[in-house]
Amino acid sequence: MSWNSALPLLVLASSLFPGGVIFFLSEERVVTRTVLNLAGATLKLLLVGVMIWGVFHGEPYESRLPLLPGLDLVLRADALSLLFVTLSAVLWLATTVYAIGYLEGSPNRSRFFGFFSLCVTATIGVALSGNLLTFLLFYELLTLTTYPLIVHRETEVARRAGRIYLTYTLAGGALLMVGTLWLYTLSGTLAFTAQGFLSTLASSEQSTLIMIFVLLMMGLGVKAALIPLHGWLPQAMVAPAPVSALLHAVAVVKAGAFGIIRVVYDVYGIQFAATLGVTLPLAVVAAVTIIYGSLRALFQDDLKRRLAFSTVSQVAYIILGVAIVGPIAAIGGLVHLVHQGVMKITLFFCAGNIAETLGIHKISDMNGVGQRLPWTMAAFTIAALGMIGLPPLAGFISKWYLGLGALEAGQGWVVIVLACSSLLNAAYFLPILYAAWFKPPPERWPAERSFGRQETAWPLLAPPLVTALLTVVIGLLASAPFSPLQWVHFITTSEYLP
Amino acid sequence: MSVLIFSIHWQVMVVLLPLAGAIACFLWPRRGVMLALVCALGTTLSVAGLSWLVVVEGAQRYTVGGWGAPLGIDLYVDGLSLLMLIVTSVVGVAISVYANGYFERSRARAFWPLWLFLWGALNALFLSADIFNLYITLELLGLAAVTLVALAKGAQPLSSAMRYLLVTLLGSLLFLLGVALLYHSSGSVDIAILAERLSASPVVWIALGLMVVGLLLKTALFPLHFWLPQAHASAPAPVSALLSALVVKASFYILIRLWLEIFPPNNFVLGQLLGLLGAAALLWGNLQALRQTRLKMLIAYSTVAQLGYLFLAFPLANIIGWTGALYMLLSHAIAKAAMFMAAGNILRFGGHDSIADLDRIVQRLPLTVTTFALAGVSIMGLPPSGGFVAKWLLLEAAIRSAQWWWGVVLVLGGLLSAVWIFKVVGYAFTPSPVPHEVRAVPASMEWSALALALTAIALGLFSSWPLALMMVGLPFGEGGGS
Amino acid sequence: MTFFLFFALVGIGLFTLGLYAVIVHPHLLRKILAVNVMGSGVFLLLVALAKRSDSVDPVPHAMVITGIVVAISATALAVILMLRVKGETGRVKLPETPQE
Amino acid sequence: MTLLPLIFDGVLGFTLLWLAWQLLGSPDLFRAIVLFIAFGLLMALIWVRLDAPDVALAEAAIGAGLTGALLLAALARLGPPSETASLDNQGDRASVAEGGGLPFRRWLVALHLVLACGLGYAVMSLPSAAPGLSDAVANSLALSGVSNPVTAVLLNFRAYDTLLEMGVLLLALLAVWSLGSTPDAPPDDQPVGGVLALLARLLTPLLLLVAGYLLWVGGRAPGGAFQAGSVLGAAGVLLVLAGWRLGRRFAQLPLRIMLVAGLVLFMAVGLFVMLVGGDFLTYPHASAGGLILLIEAAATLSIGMILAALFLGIRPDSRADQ
Amino acid sequence: MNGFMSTFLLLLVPGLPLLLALPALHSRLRRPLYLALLPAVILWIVPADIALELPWLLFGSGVAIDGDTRWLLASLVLIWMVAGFLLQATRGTKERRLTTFLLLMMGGSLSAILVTEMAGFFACLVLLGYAYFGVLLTADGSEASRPAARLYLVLLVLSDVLLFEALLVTSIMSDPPWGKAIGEEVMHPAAQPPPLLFYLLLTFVGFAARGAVWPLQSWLPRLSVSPHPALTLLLGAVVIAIALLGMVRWLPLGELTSPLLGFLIQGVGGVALLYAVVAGLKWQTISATFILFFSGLLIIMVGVGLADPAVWNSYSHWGNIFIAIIAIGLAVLTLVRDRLGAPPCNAVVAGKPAVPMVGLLEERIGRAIRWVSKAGFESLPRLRAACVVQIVRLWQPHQWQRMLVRGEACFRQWHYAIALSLLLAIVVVLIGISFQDYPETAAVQVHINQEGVQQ
Repeated sequence: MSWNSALPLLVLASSLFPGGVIFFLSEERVVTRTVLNLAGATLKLLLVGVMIWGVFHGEPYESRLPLLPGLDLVLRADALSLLFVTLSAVLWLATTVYAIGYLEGSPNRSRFFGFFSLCVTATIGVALSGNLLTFLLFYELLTLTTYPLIVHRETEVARRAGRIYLTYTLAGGALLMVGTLWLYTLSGTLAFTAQGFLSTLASSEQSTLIMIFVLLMMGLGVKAALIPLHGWLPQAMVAPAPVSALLHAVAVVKAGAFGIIRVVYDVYGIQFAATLGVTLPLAVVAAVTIIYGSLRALFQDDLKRRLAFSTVSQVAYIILGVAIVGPIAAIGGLVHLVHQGVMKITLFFCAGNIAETLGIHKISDMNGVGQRLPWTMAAFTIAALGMIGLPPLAGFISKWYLGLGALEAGQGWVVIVLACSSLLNAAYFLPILYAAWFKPPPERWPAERSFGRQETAWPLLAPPLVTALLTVVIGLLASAPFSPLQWVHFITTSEYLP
Repeated sequence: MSVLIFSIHWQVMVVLLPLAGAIACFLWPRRGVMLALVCALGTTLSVAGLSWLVVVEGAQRYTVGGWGAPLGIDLYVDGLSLLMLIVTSVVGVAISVYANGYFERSRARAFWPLWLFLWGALNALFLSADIFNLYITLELLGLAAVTLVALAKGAQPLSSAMRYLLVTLLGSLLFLLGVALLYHSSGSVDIAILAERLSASPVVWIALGLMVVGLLLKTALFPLHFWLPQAHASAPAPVSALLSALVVKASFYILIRLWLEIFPPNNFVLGQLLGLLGAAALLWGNLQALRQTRLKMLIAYSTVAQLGYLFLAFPLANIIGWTGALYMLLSHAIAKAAMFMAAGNILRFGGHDSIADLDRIVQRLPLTVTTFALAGVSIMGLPPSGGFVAKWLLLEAAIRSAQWWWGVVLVLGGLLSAVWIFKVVGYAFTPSPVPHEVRAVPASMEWSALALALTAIALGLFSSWPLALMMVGLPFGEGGGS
Repeated sequence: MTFFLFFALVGIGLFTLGLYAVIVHPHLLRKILAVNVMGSGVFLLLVALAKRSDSVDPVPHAMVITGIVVAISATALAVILMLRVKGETGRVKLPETPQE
Repeated sequence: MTLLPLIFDGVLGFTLLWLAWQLLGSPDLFRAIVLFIAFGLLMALIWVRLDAPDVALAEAAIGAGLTGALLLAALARLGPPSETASLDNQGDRASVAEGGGLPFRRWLVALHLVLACGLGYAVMSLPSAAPGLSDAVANSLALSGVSNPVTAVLLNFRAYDTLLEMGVLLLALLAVWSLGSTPDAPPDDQPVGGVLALLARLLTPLLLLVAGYLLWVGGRAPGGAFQAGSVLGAAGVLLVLAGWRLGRRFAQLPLRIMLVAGLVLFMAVGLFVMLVGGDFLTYPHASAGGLILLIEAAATLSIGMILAALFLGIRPDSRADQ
Repeated sequence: MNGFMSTFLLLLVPGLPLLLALPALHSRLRRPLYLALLPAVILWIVPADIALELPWLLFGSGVAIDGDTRWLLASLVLIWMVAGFLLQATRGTKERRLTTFLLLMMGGSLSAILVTEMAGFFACLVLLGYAYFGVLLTADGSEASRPAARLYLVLLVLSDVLLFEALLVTSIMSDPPWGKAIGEEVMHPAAQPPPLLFYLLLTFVGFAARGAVWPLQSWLPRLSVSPHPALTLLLGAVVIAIALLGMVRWLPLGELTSPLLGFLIQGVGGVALLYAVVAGLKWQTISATFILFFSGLLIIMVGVGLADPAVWNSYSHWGNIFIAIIAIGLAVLTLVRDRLGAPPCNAVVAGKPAVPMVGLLEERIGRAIRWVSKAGFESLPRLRAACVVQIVRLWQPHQWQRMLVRGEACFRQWHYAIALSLLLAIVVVLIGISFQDYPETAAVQVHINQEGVQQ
């Protein structure tokens, strides 16, 4: 097996192996576990770095295993998958550090970290899959590996959330499977190819293809939390903060969004999808999701729930960008995949810090938090402002390209949606900032933990600071080489230029 | 080496070794464990040898007694029967290891010879190409299975065993009546010759109808499943495992054999009927499973449900459908055995298997819970697992033959089974409030179950080999019923 | 109508009677008897039809002998099971309602 | 065509059906079993009428004799007949009530009528000339080593069936033993005196002789291992009834070896001929007769022992264990 | 001075204040405000034109200094010095945070002057706006001024959105919007640039909201009577001045004409002037009046320029100077007012025009939100929850359960079960006999394509 074909497998193994080993570690072996986790995450980052360099220079990375007759399990690194892989790898490292600090002293840590690593493995698999079957495989694996993380708290509420999560995702998975299979019986292949592989089919199959598209979108839309399939996401907020962070920023919702990107670009092909007339309804659904998610977020008092609804809204940006048929909007959507990830994970880290250090879960209790946790709230502020789309932060870049792309594609209504969403974002984020910074703190916090001179433990503080910094940097240096924006530009060029 | 492999009559070894082992265990009960394990190993090796032979040289017909059909009895191995033999070996070895830890001495003395008899009967059944011989193997199988069920203590196992015995006798008699009619209308009991000589006439249909219903009784297809849940649930854990994994599959194997070989073609409506019953089994079994309060009962009902999947191949009736059903059989056998073993571990550990109280024990048996979950993945048909491959193939067959309604049933069944699996698995994530008395579970029991569960998962990743094996000798030849 | 056909029909009658008895009689011993009667019916059918040709066909005979031996094995098992059921439950019939 | 055999057959057949009806419907279980034995004997007559003397022998010995004895013993163990009978009757009525009462029974009868008609139609529609295997058997009989075609089929042409069937027998014994003694087994240690003991003492040698004869003659005429074995088994049953028990020394391994001897020898011969260079159970034509006799001898012994042991119902060494 | 040094200096002008905004840094320095101004002062003194391209957004961004901006920079530096001087007095617990916000604001304002393109300017504007909001609330935490501050925030957000849209529109109008990397063939022929009027309107309203131009001025008077004269100064001379500067820079004055809008804007300016004169002549709010007055003047100028490019071209460079003069004038005014010692400021009286309105607005918004939440958006999940409850009710108790139990009990009855099997046998036989050899029954299977599995 050559290096090129082994590399995708190695990338998978770098989290699968630690995950497998961690399951068998006893609860007390904190050091071994930490070292394993961090070593895996670092190794993965290095390998991904190598792969980025290679893909940029046209190296093919592909691993194949026979899975079903005529269908292989294909792991392939192309520009699009690397976008997601890199995001996952970077944020996994951050989240691992955070989780180590967050779960200090709580029970069942081996189980947690084991499933955590498996979850990342599944995410990487989703990103690297080279055909729809492989995608389906890892997509379902992701469902299975995140379930233990959601119910990790072992409370009745958590198990209820787990059940709801499973109800949605398993049903979605089934739909996805049916769609995939149907597609396979029509086309005989499932391999992701630039410009799609369906445009050669007879025109009599068009109505079938539309139906399959609907099936696939329903299957993927569950994880991407499109309206009306988003119900599991706010429920899943009972999970520990690192899990919420990972779920919302990287793994689950992004897997769904990524799948939609794959289906639209590499299965149907954007031009063919536009010919079929399926993109406009998708865009409308995404737009409705954006507005609805923001509106719901406005009425939440629980911080994590508000963030969850914000995720519902924000992930739809990605889909909107894909569904507006045009290169610029595509850039906006794809780059939002990364930008939203970085910003949202920061927000969740901070929410976790606030809950962990001060015992605050409700926004109405957050008065004056900024004075007690200035660094955390600074990170939160940056990410929140980024979410609103203020320049020069990351969110601005995405919104900018989305708006530009929409205008360029002649779909002015999207700009209005974006404007409304920005206003709503401001409406639900700014009051938090206002309360945290400018309102007087209460006499005492609900459940304060002391960390000496620092405001909180450093593993809890460092990750959000780093990701907040990243939010600024990828916004400010958006057109530097190897920035997400440049990389997405690279991807879009290959999709739109035959 | 290869000379040796081709000169040994593996077919005979496959049947005789377990029988000889049973006799040996009967003669020297104190050495039972050792003898049984050696025998299990030997049988597995023979099956391996046979597979090699078949893979290299294609389907094999073996004339016992040198007379050949119609006078004598033939043994026939093709991909279909070989696959069944392999499943039996895989599950058999695991069950042997598991049972070693499970039974105390007095019951082990009874268990080993019975189990080896059952194994021998299974192997003989899968090899046989003669319907009267099939009747005898069915009886051998049935009696061994009934006795094994009755090995458990208490009133419930005994009455379930009694019911099971009556059902299996009835089934055999119906089958035998069919055999009699077929013999008298064609003058042979060899399947291949029957296939040549029979044409669709009322006699043949009456005979086939009797045989089908006899086999359905033994396979416990809805609505004839009434005996299964209690028998499987009340048997000792290794016995439950092998009943669910293998015994019900044996009669299904005969059914599939008959359907493929001697049923008149164009029996589309009958296929739809069987498919309908299968679909009903799938839904009914899963719904009943949801309702259960005892773990083993739940798993037993899930067997009822999963058997429904197998029957969905009949209406689809194309190669993909058959392959899918067989793959389902394969993965269900392995996963369900693992699941019953896990349930056995839980039962032994906590002394009960009431689902609502599982939270007290599940956390201390992480391996067992893992086993249950992995087996559950396969049973739900989530990737990567054998169940997924099977469901994929069945669904593909449904779509390709434009019978989408079976696809709907398939998907629905998978979702329903997910509900009860996660109902159980959910208890793994409950803090255990009350420490209580526990009985240690030997490592061999936990690991053998886990090994099976992992095999079920691996079936999803390495499906090409079993799929290729099934095709040896083209058992589904010209596309089954189409 | 030739006499072997008559016996074959008698065999069918026995089978049907036995089946009916298996269904309606709850007592286990009677069920065992009924199954035996059913078996006899099948055997009768098997042998009677073999008389159709002039020369005697020995194969069904051999089959029936085998069948008889199988039947007594099954009966022995059934009897012992029945006794055990009686010992455990005190009744000689199957519990009809599900025990949960 | 004479009328007499026809009337005889008719009477035979209808009596059989009537017996079956009676035995299945009689409220008294003891009477039912006695009728069942009569039923078996009548069956034996019919077998003879159908030119199946081998079957008739087997039926008489096993179907009527041993099964009847087994059932009678079981009935005895079930407890006082009056109680079981009343329980049985109650059960009957209860069952009918549970099953939806008369309408259900009506449906059931209709269903059975349909079944019977269907089967009757099937039988009647069979071609009048049987496409059986009699010619094939006749052609190969010379090579089989025996001249009784039934024995040839049983022990040569379809010997594999017979091998498995002996497995079934052994399995039944295993099953009966492993299910152990019933809690309310009657005390069987009391010496049985009187007529029974005398009968046993007288009959046993005779039965042994008959068994030996049947075994020996089986190659050429009706008879053979199963018939001989069942006679042997009958002798064993008699002895058991008379209170005779195996000595402790023999009840262990030696007994078990005897029980499996038939099957083991059968398998050994089958494998041995493989070494000589044939398929499993392919006897060389020259030595076929001898080999069959050898197998039959061992099988007779085992079958007899097993049948007797089945009747006894518990492991003979179980008392030794306790 | 070599290129590198000048580049570095240019970046340091906004960079140093932003860097010093970190509390950990500026709390250790004596006079961080002046220190942060240092690069700007140096840049002002060094007489060289410098330009720099930055990799921001795909078309890049830039900062530069040339003749006009030098003037503006000078005045801004001056104002910041004055502000720093005025703020010397402030000491206390809030000082550190105030300094942070001030420095952020300073960074924003300085870079706003230096950036050369619209997106960059927008970014600086945003930083400036939000930082000023922080300054407001930190320095003047009185409950009275908070509603006005919130109103300012709302207008800020609205203005941001409007300007963002304007930015998009201009970007789409200047084709191709982002280089030639992706060929024109995939560009949508249907892409019609929105009308110019749209853009002009967006821009004008956006900046008007920030610049407190007449109809949107209600927050201004209240905020300009803050106890800190420096805040008033910063509000007028930095926040509003830069907003007006933005308006002048963004509107295509002297290039395109829009007589209608020009006339409209002139009208607005006129009204603003009148309003300032009539309503605003009070000593407490003298600076607000001043601001309103001069911004009104500027608006008229802009309106004229928009109506007739020729006029604008003739005095275009006066625009910047005019703004600089307003700023400096305001600085002087504030200083004077501070030195003269204003009469005791009656917050309540002064706040009269603002507070009720803000209160009313907020109350209305709150009521609307409550109403909406009752009627609309909460009802959807509630509906769904109701459905779920219905389904659960259907599922959980009795009906289904009972059916399952009864069905299973029925199947388990021995006589039913065996009779059923008998029935099944009959059905199978009947089906077998009646449907055999009808080729059309197999017609459904024609679709079967077996090639998929053969391999």
